[in-house]
Amino acid sequence: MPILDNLWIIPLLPLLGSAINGLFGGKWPNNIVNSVAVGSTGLSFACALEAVREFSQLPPDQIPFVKQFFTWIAAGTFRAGFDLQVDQLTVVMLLVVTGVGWLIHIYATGYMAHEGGYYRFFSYLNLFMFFMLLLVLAANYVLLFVGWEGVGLCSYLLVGFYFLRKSAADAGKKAFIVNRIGDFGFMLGMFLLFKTFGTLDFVPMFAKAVPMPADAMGQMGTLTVACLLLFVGATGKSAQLPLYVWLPDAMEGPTPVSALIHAATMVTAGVYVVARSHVLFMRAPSAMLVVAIIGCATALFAATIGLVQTDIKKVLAYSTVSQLGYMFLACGVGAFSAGIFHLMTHAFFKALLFLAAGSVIHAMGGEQDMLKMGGLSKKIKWTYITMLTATLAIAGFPPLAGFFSKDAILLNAFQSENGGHFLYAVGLFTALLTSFYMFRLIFLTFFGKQRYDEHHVHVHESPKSMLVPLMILAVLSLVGGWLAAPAFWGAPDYFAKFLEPVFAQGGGAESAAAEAAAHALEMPLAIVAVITATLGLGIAYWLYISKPAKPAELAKSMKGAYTTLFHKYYVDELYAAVVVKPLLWLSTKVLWQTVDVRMIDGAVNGVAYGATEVGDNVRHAQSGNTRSYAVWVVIGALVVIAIVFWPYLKPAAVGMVR
Amino acid sequence: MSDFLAQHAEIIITLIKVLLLLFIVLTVNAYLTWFERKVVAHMQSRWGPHRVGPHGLLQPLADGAKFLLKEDPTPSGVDKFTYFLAPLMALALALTSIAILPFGPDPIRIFGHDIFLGIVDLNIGILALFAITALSVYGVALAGWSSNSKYPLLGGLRSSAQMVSYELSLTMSVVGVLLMAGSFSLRDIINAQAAHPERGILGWNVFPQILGFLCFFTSAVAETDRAPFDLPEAESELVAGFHTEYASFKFAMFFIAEYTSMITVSALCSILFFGGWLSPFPAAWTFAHYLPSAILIASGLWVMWDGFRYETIFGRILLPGVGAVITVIGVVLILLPSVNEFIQGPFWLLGKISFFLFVYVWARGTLPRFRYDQLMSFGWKLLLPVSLANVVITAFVILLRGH
Amino acid sequence: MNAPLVVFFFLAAIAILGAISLILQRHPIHSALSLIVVMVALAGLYLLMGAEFVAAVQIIVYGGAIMVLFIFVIMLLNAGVEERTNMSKMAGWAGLPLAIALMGFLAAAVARSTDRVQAVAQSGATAPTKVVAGLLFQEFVYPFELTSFLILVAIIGAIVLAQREKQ
Amino acid sequence: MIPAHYYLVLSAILFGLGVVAFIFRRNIITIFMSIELMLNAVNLAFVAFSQAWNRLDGQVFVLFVIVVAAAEAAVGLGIIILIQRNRQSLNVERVDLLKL
Repeated sequence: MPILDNLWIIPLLPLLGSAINGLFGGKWPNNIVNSVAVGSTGLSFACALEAVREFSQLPPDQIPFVKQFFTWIAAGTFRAGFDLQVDQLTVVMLLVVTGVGWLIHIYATGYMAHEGGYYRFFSYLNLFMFFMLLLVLAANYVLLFVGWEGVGLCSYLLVGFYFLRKSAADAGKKAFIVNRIGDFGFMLGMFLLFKTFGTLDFVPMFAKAVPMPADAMGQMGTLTVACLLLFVGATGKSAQLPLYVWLPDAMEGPTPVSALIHAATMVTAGVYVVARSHVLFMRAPSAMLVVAIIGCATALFAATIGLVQTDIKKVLAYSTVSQLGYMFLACGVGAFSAGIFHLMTHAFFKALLFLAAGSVIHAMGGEQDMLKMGGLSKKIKWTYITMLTATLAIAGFPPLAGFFSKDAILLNAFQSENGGHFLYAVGLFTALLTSFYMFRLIFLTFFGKQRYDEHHVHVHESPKSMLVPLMILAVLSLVGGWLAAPAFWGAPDYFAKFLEPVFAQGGGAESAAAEAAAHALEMPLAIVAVITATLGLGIAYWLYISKPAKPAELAKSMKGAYTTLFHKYYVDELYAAVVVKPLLWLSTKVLWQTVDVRMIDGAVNGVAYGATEVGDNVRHAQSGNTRSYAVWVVIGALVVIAIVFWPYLKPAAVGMVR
Repeated sequence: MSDFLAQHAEIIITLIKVLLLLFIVLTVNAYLTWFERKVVAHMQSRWGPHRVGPHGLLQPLADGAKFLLKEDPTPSGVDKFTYFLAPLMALALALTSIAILPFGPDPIRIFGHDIFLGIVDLNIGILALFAITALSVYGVALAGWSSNSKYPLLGGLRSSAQMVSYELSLTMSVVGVLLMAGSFSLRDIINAQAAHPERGILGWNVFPQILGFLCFFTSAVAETDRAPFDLPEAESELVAGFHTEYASFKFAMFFIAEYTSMITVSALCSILFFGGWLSPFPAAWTFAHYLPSAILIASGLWVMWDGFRYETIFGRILLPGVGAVITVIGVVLILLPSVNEFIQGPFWLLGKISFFLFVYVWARGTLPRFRYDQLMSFGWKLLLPVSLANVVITAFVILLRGH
Repeated sequence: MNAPLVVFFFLAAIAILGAISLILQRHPIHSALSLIVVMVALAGLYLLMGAEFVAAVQIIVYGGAIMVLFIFVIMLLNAGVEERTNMSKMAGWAGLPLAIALMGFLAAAVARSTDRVQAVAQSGATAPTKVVAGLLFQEFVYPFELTSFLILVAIIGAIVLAQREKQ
Repeated sequence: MIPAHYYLVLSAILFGLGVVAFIFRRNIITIFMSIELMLNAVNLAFVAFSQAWNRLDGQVFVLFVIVVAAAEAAVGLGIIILIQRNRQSLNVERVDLLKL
């Protein structure tokens, strides 16, 4: 098994690409740079495929396949090795990351063609791939955390890619800081886990965890606390309430970045972590409930904001947040495979949406405001078609990907014991909103009369390098869902079956009894979902095609709600008032002007001043005359001898005194 | 009286030996000057000294008398102490170095005392010699400085620099020999060359150590301030160099010191590289032992004949007498085999020494003087590296031979 | 009063007198000469202690090289009698007593601390040079190499120092 | 047989004399010589100890000291030449720029 035995090669390739581009790319022409970047990523994608093939031939007892390469940290009983792990979950993530990542690289070669800092961009992008792969391949929390931090770093670098633009730089910083908060929780979680289990390697830890009794609902046992802490980290990385604020701003980055990092891969890391540590979560029902509620709330919350945004990428950003909310909802109700499945499909269609949006923006020459678009469907046909596919997918029309994944989630939510129906209701409503704002986006962008003037903007279809990935992703989001086709569809749920061995360990996500009920429920719920989606489509059509004047009136009529939504519930302002201002005050007034200037500098300067004084007085001993120095040396020698030889000199000295 | 002799026999014998050696060395020095002048003269197709005595043989005595009787002015402003010290030091050191040389293999028995040829026999002989050579710089340097005159000062500077520089290669070039002998003692070094008596001349160090020999002899010539390295007394530039301000007997001291060190160096050359007192012939050729007598008789007869046809009466009387004495000695040697045996070693050693003395004179008669910078670069950039290379090569060969 | 002791005291006296004259002579050359006397006397002492090789090296290197260098430099710079300046009060009043005290301290310390030395049986045997060489090239080979580097550095340094910088 | 501490005391005295010379001479070259004198005293002590304990390490160390002395002389005399060249004086008391 050439690849499985040297798994390190998969993450290493992008790292190499990054290093090469970062070090030498500055001098090279674009085609060399992007061939290096795309090549390295594609190669690691190929390696991933090969690895999966080899993995599929492993006997079940060898799964999860863990490979220890070297010990990275060893302190007392603590050992964190550079250990990589492959199991079904990893396989899914691996394929998503490398595959989608590769496509986006290809896309970026076209999209970034005319940008400055070409090599820098691809160097960052490859670096991100490296860290992301490290994250999904890691066999222990520490290594995972390395990837976790690394992707955070790359997200910072890439969001702030146009660092000359203040907004971009600020967005980058915001993303980094908000993530910090989450990471803090994550670290605490790790420490607690290590304290509890004495190891941070997945396999032994989960083996220890399985026999442990589950905390009762509402009981704050160790596991619950640990899970909650981990989940804090997840909320940070995956932009859930209350830490979602960085993601919309992160749209300052180039569109491929938004597609790769802020839609397909990085933001799903939180979901991945929750799914990865499902064994713990299964034993902390209250934590699960929190996850479900947070996810559900985020989904609704973000969707509502998405209703009124006019920036095409902002809409997509909020939709991402809400879709992530779906995933967490799934995890929260114990349907991890459904969550992961939605993660995958979402990776397809959301990446597609972003890339298509990017293509639109590219076509509009950088214009992002939907109100200044319209009627583009004829001009950029391919972009339109692909984007429409994606929209249908995310809105949940059969037989596209979104339909299956969202259905699975809703179904599981409906079935879940505590407050399932409520969760289901909210999820359904969110689905309605989703389909509405997505079609609003479509209609505003591609239909209606054009709201830009021909003379400044001349619309043009994007180059092949951008369209091909779009098409591939379109196909994926078209058929990707069939992997998990529900029973009535005839096909068995391959995906769940595939992930079964992983999540079975957690204590059986879907028990056999629930299975039967599920099959009974699937059909009606599916129908309901489709109806909801169609409803959303209808409303959007009514508002933006048949009565284009209506939205403005509506906005006027319910001004309060509209402005609130438009200002995203004033959350940023709230944070600014509650957190940022006091922090600034503390750091400037107290820490800087008092502690630093007065105390620390005062102390340092005082010492320096004292030294000067002493030296000023002592320097007179330095006459510059060698002979005097010689005498000083003699005195020193005398003292030394007197000390060393005292026992021998004592009698003589005493004699002298007498 | 006799018991006093018995008690302090060693000391007395040593004293006698010292006096004897002193006498011999001084005489040899004196006649070395005659020899040098003659040879150089003939090289330049002149007659050289021939007025005082037959073939100017009494010239050295005349010179000695002159040195003793001349006025000895002390220049004003000299540093008295040093001015007097310098020639003394030079002479003393030169003579001391002679005392360390062994002149013959086996001791001679007189009055029941084993008396070996040579004053002391140190087992760090060669080191001691180098030590003395090292000190002999001071004579020149101090003379140059104390004379309080510019030419001597320059001469002193030159010679001290030159001697220090060449001492390095002098010492280094000997290391090869020391490695082969595995000892500092001159006696051991000679015996090491006698390891294979049947080889005779082929056993000498000069063949394996040819590099070492060349370096040694060159730097030895430089060390003794002889032509072509006699810059300290380059008359064309520095009048007479470091001893410009010296007259009469102090000057003679420098002179004697120079010639004595010539003898020492020649002796060292023959001991270190040419098997000292070893005969060049394989040990089996016993008839070679009659070579000394043969040479003595031949030369004696030639001197007699030469005397008979000499112009002056004095010469007609003196030379045949000397010749007769020499011949008789030769005959006696043939008649007393034991004495003949004993004489072999000294004979060969003296023969080699005189050969090297001739080379000295020869070089002086032939070679032009170096320029100062040439001298320095020659010493540092050629001799030193070569001698170092010689050391390395020798060491490797010995290692490979599994010595 | 056996012979070696006589020799010892003789040489010791010469050494001390040489050192004193090093102090008292006003001309550097004379100081150098007296130092040479000291060194030769020390070489004699080494011989007395049976350290032949060290004695020889002492004379060859110290007497033949280092001191020649000194005298050479003195001649080169034509250094005259040193001028009597007294700028260092320190040395003026505290110098002599302190130095004497140091001498006394050292002597006392050494003399009293050598009772252990006495205990060891001393063999007056001469140290065979071969053994010294063995020590030098086997046990102390790294220090030896280091000293060779030191010499190299010193040579380079001397050259750099002495050469006139070109205009 | 001469007791070792005779040599040691002698070396102590020589060392002290070296110190005195160092303090009371003004000529740099002479001061340098006094350093050499001190080194010699130390060498004497080394050899004395090595003879006292029948160990040759002392002698080896003396060799090292001599090497160091040689190196020091080379560099030091170079410096002295420079001083003479730049300040036209060998008197240490005239070379006292290194002060307040």
